Amino acid sequence: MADSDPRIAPLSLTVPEPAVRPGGQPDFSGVPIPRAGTVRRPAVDEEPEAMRDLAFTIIRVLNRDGAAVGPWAEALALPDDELLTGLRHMMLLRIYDARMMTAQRQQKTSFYMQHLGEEAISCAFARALSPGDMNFPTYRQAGLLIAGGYPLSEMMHQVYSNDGDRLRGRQLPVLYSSKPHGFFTVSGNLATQFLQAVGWGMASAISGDRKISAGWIGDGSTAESDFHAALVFASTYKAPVVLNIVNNQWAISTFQGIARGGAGTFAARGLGFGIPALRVDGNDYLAVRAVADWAVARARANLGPTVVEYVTYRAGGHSTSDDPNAYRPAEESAAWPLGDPVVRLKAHLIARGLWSEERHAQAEAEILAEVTAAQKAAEAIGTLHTGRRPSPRDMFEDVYAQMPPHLRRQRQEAGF
Amino acid sequence: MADSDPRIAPLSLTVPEPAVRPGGQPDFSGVPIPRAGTVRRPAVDEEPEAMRDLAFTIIRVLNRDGAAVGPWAEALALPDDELLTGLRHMMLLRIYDARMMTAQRQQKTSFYMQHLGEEAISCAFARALSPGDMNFPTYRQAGLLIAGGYPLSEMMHQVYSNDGDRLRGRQLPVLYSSKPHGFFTVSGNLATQFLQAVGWGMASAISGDRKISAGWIGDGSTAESDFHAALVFASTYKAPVVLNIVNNQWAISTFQGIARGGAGTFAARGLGFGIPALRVDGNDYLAVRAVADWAVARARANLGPTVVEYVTYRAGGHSTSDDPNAYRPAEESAAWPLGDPVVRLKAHLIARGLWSEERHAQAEAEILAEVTAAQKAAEAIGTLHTGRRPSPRDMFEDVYAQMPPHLRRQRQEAGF
Amino acid sequence: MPRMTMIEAIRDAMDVSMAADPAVVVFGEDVGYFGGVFRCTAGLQKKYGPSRCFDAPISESGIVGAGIGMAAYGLKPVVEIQFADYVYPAYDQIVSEAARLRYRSAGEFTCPMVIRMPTGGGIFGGQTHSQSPEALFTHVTGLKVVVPSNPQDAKGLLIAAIEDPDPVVFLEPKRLYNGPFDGWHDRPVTAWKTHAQSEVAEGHYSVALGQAAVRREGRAVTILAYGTMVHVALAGAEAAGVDAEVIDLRTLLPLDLEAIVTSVRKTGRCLVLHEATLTSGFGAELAALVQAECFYHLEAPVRRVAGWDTPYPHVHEWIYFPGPERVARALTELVEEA
Amino acid sequence: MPRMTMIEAIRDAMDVSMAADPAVVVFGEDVGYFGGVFRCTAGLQKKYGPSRCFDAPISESGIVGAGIGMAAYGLKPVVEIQFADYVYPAYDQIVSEAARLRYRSAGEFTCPMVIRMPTGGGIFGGQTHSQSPEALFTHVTGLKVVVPSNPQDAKGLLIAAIEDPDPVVFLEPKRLYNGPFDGWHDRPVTAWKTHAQSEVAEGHYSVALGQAAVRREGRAVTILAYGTMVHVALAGAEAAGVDAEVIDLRTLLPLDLEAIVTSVRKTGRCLVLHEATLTSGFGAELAALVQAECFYHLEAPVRRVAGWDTPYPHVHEWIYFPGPERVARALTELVEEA
Ligand SMILES: Cc1ncc(C[n+]2csc(CCOP(=O)(O)OP(=O)(O)O)c2C)c(N)n1
Ligand SMILES: Cc1ncc(C[n+]2csc(CCOP(=O)(O)OP(=O)(O)O)c2C)c(N)n1
Ligand SMILES: [Mg+2]
Ligand SMILES: [Mg+2]
Repeated sequence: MADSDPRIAPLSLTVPEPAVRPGGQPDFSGVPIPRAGTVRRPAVDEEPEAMRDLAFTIIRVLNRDGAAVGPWAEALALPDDELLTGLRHMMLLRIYDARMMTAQRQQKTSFYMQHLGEEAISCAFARALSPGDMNFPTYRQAGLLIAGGYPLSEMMHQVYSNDGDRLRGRQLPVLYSSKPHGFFTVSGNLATQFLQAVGWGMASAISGDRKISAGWIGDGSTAESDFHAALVFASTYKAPVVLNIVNNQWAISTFQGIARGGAGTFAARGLGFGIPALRVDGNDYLAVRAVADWAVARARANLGPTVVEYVTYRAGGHSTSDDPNAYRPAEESAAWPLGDPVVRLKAHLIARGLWSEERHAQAEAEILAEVTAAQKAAEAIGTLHTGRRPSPRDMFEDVYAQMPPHLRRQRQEAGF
Repeated sequence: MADSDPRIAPLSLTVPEPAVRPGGQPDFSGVPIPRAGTVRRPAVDEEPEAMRDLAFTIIRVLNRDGAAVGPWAEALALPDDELLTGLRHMMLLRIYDARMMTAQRQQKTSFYMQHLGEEAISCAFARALSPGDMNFPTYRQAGLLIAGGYPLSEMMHQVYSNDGDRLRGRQLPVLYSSKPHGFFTVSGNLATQFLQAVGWGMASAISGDRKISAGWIGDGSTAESDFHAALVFASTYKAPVVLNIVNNQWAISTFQGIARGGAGTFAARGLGFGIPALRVDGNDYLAVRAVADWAVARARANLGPTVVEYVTYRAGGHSTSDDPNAYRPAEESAAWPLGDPVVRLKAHLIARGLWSEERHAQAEAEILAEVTAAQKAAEAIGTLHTGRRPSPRDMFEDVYAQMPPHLRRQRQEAGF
Repeated sequence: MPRMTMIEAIRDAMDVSMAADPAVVVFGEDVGYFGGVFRCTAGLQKKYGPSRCFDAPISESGIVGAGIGMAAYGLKPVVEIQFADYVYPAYDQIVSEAARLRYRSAGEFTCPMVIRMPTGGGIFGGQTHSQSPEALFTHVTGLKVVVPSNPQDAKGLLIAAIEDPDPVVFLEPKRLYNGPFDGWHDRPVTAWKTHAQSEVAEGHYSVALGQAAVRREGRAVTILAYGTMVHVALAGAEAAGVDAEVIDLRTLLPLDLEAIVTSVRKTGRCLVLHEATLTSGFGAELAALVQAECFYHLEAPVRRVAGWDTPYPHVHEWIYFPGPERVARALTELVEEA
Repeated sequence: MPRMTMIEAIRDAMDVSMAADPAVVVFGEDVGYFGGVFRCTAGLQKKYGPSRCFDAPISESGIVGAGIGMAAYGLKPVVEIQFADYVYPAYDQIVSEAARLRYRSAGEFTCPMVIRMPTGGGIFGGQTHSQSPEALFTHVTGLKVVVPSNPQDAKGLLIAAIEDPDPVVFLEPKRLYNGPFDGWHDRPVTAWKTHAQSEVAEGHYSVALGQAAVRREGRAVTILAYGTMVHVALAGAEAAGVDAEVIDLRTLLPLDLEAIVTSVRKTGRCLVLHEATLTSGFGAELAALVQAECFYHLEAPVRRVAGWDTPYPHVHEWIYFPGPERVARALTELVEEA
């Protein structure tokens, strides 16, 4: 029988490994990166079958010289102030992150997750949506709130779980929620909401509404079962949803190859469902915005879902509980070929004479002042272990619309 | 805002519907069917990316005249007696099914599921495996047992839940199990085992063994989450597994379009994972065997998984609890363009002078006698409600390797 | 009043709700054109169109997860899981999401969804068409859990569940779909048509969640049951000739503890019944509560009669199923004790 | 004897098992190169190679489902679910498959697999890093459920679990990973190094599944606890100055009922503790069993102290967590009762 046939070599298990580990020299030469402006822009109603190529390339707009080039740039043509606003959002998010990271180290809260290197994605995407649309974000899309004008103080109250927190200190830091800002309550469970985004979009379609939804998921989380359910339902019912995959190369200590397997890209997953799938330079604010506009237009026109893979790099640790140097070279981040989103948009604005190093430094100072002020105000209310915290009574609220007898008894037993 | 913008048409939900419902005229003209022998046969080690076309066509060997044509036929070249054996297996499965359907109507058991029209798939695939390999079948692959020489009487004891049943009357009819015959205990839960097949194959690879596994799933069940997990794990670890999707056009009352969505085929799902995906005429015994041999060879050579979509038609009801005329035209089955697997192989053998109508009729009579005899013997032991049944003590066995105290107490309380 | 089977009553509840509120949508495996493998949604697609009643892919997680998104949008999804035995792939969406949305978002996002599923045994469905997973939901705060025992209640409870602002797991004892079943499987089955509780009022009415009903008054012992076991309890009491009070819990979460305590303090004895396996079944919670609340009134320990701790078998269904004999034996021992 | 933290003891158990049996394989999210977010598998990939200890995709269902296939092949997979709060996507594979294989196939296919997961709260992990889902497994016949409370047991129980022929859900109280925790969160934490139960024998030894241990002898009341709550029980008894007997259940399924009954018949009073939410928690089964087995010895109703029936909160962790004060209060009331 085959399993003892000497002519057949024994089997062996393949376990994908990243190109380098700590001690090794980072090498991204294996990552093919097309020149900016070279990838075509199909019509939003082009047949999905005719766009398969877009799942295996990278749509890029900003070139080395900071110029915006190619069909996606032309279709975009953003007014100058919108570009300056975009830069400001990314700077604000980065500075806010830095302050909160420090606050966590100072034990003002238990935990934090930053966006370092990924700011362009959520900040640019937010601007492509309309009021009433709904994002189903992960913990790494706070740019959707920042770019949506959500007050910093609200965010900080949530991070500190203080008495100002609208979520009453129930949720882990950064798991924000704001219906008015189209930001669905973030779950700590991965991938569950990617599917809910599809259901939300289906509901809008069932209701003859015009609102669309956006699902968000990380490269590692695409391995979760709900990712499949999301694509099945989106594909079958042509849900008006943008399915965003943020490929920042890493899960926690696990590199993208473990989730991706033999497929060259994550965008490729969409092809198995006949869903248009685009890959875009996630560190290119203009490219992200251009592709977001395209996908949002498809959904809005009832043409169905679009899968978008954002190619980026998680420059920081996974969270404040993580030390990336334990599993990847510290130099890897600097070697990342797509650069830094803030630096790249800044260069573009300077190239266009809309911005300067001076104004940038000045803006940084202003934003820092703004963030610091908001932080002072927030800390005046309280932080995780100090100051005014939500009432313990709140712990028993909102489990149900109306508190059932057994819960009321428990609250009394607890003494509140 | 967008959702009230009069220039934007309101959204609407797309709900796929089959081409016809009862009362309508069956029409499969929309189903593109390439001529037999026209689809190329790549080398087993060809790059998956280079074979994407095979996920969107149908590999066929037997043509209208009953001739075996094309590259897949040439690669196959089965000895005559193997062909005759194949025909016999399909006939045996069909007659066995017919008898058991009747037995269920006579209330000799609670439930039954037949293979009518799908016999070629499990009967031919079984012959491509080697002893020691393991199938993870659904309830509709009894051909794996029949073609593997599993005794009919054993199968009948299981269907009758009588005292001869090795599974001690615990399982619903047709959920067989036989390790020696490479037939994993069938679960009533869909898709769970597609994933287990991948794990089994990984275990063989981890152990430096030479055994491979085969997962089985239906078109409708590919929507289940575990289908995704199976492809993720198979793709990442290059598991030695053949991932069989039996597309018989229907789930229960739900047509394949609800599970498939926008993708043209189920084989296409494999492309999102960089897994070679082939579509084959499931009613063509030779095509099934040829493709099975190819996929098994890939797995055996440690080249990794293959997705195979068998295009077939469920000619009967989903189960004895189902009346298909309630949701599809009774004429649809006859209109199915790929014909009947038994008739087609028979025609091929007659065309080759290996078989005749007379011998066929004679074989049918012999097989019927064989099945009837086995059935008599089985019924002599008992049926679901009559004769010798497994001891109630068995109901408490095998929950654990050793019966824990609480279960022993319960058994005593039950009086056994 | 019209007489309905449990299936007709459940269908009517959805029909009435869909007619009254365009936000109510119904979907699940085979529920659209065909109307469900148990026909509970028959005719709804024809009447309300395919975007309000449709077939779903075979993905329980997808059905519930998409439903949660719809509920968060503002619809009222009523989804069907074909058999309770198949709800586990959706367990994460139910436990981690549906049950938590309101709490997590401090009421900003909610999940007014009903998850219907046929539950329980008695149809020779073997391991995967017979399970009773209610205890896996009663441990999950944020959910409500309902199990009707007759057509009247089924309609009223389902309408209440659909109108409830929170997620409700609605377990339908499939053995009761076409007729009451008292566990005497070898005796002729009576159809609902000949049963008082099949008189179902037309149009809209609801039976409040969280309220039990006394099905039989008695002084000797209190039987706590729900779903099919309510009928088995009555049959068991008859068979034992014991003056038992039978309480139909109807809603397991939130529980009508007051009705339970009042009865047990009166009878001083308590028998808990369910089809689900014994260990960590909902009967454990009931026994724990009763002994805590009625300790000084109890003349004997609370007793549980339940499914044996084995997977649900095929051939030995009637040895596995906690039928009237087991109930009668337990009652007799219970009233004789102490 | 070497002293180990719980993490070191757990790692050692896997190391010893992998060295002794090539069939033992370890995988899960981040368990390979990095060695797990809690470092429980650190060094194993280096020592045994990537095909015996490797990173898995973020798919709990995939991890368990693939593990079942491996176990059916003949390997002994020890899989890690990164947090118990994330086990639900794998719930179907555990309940419908792992727990049923042996029964379904009459012993032809079995599932000797261990599913490890950090459980419980006390680390400000909020809703999704603090849950205690043990009761969702104790209701599933075919599974074994283990919860160690110290390094000595952790190693011995894990080795026993790996060698067990059936699937074992192995819940590791994460708050105990680096030191014993008695619930006095505002007092300095002692490291395991200074704790007697951190003396862990080298090499192979096992602690039999299904056997409880008495951690403190007493006459006034029996406390039933497991995992972190064992330490809270001891602290609570101290605080209340009550002569309590503390039983560490160690294995919840199968349960050491004899040890429980013996103790409660002696003390006549019983307090059940767990971190999980109260309703339908494992405490319900314990209370139900104790009142049934010890009815005539009980001088007061069995009491439960558990997590409130709310999702696990962030800021109010120490109000939610059933700490020594709540235990002490319950003990005092319990011994004064009747
Ligand atoms: C169901 C579930 N499993 C595991 C985890 C633990 N976990 C939190 S984040 C994370 C990595 C996610 O990686 P990716 O999807 O790439 O997102 P990224 O953090 O890179 O944005 C893991 C494993 C979880 N939160 N939920
Ligand atoms: C998890 C789960 N959900 C639902 C069912 C009920 N069910 C049994 S067979 C079936 C249809 C399966 O269709 P398909 O996968 O196409 O297989 P086929 O019967 O056509 O071979 C359904 C919905 C089940 N057994 N398990
Ligand atoms: Mg990532
Ligand atoms: Mg099918």
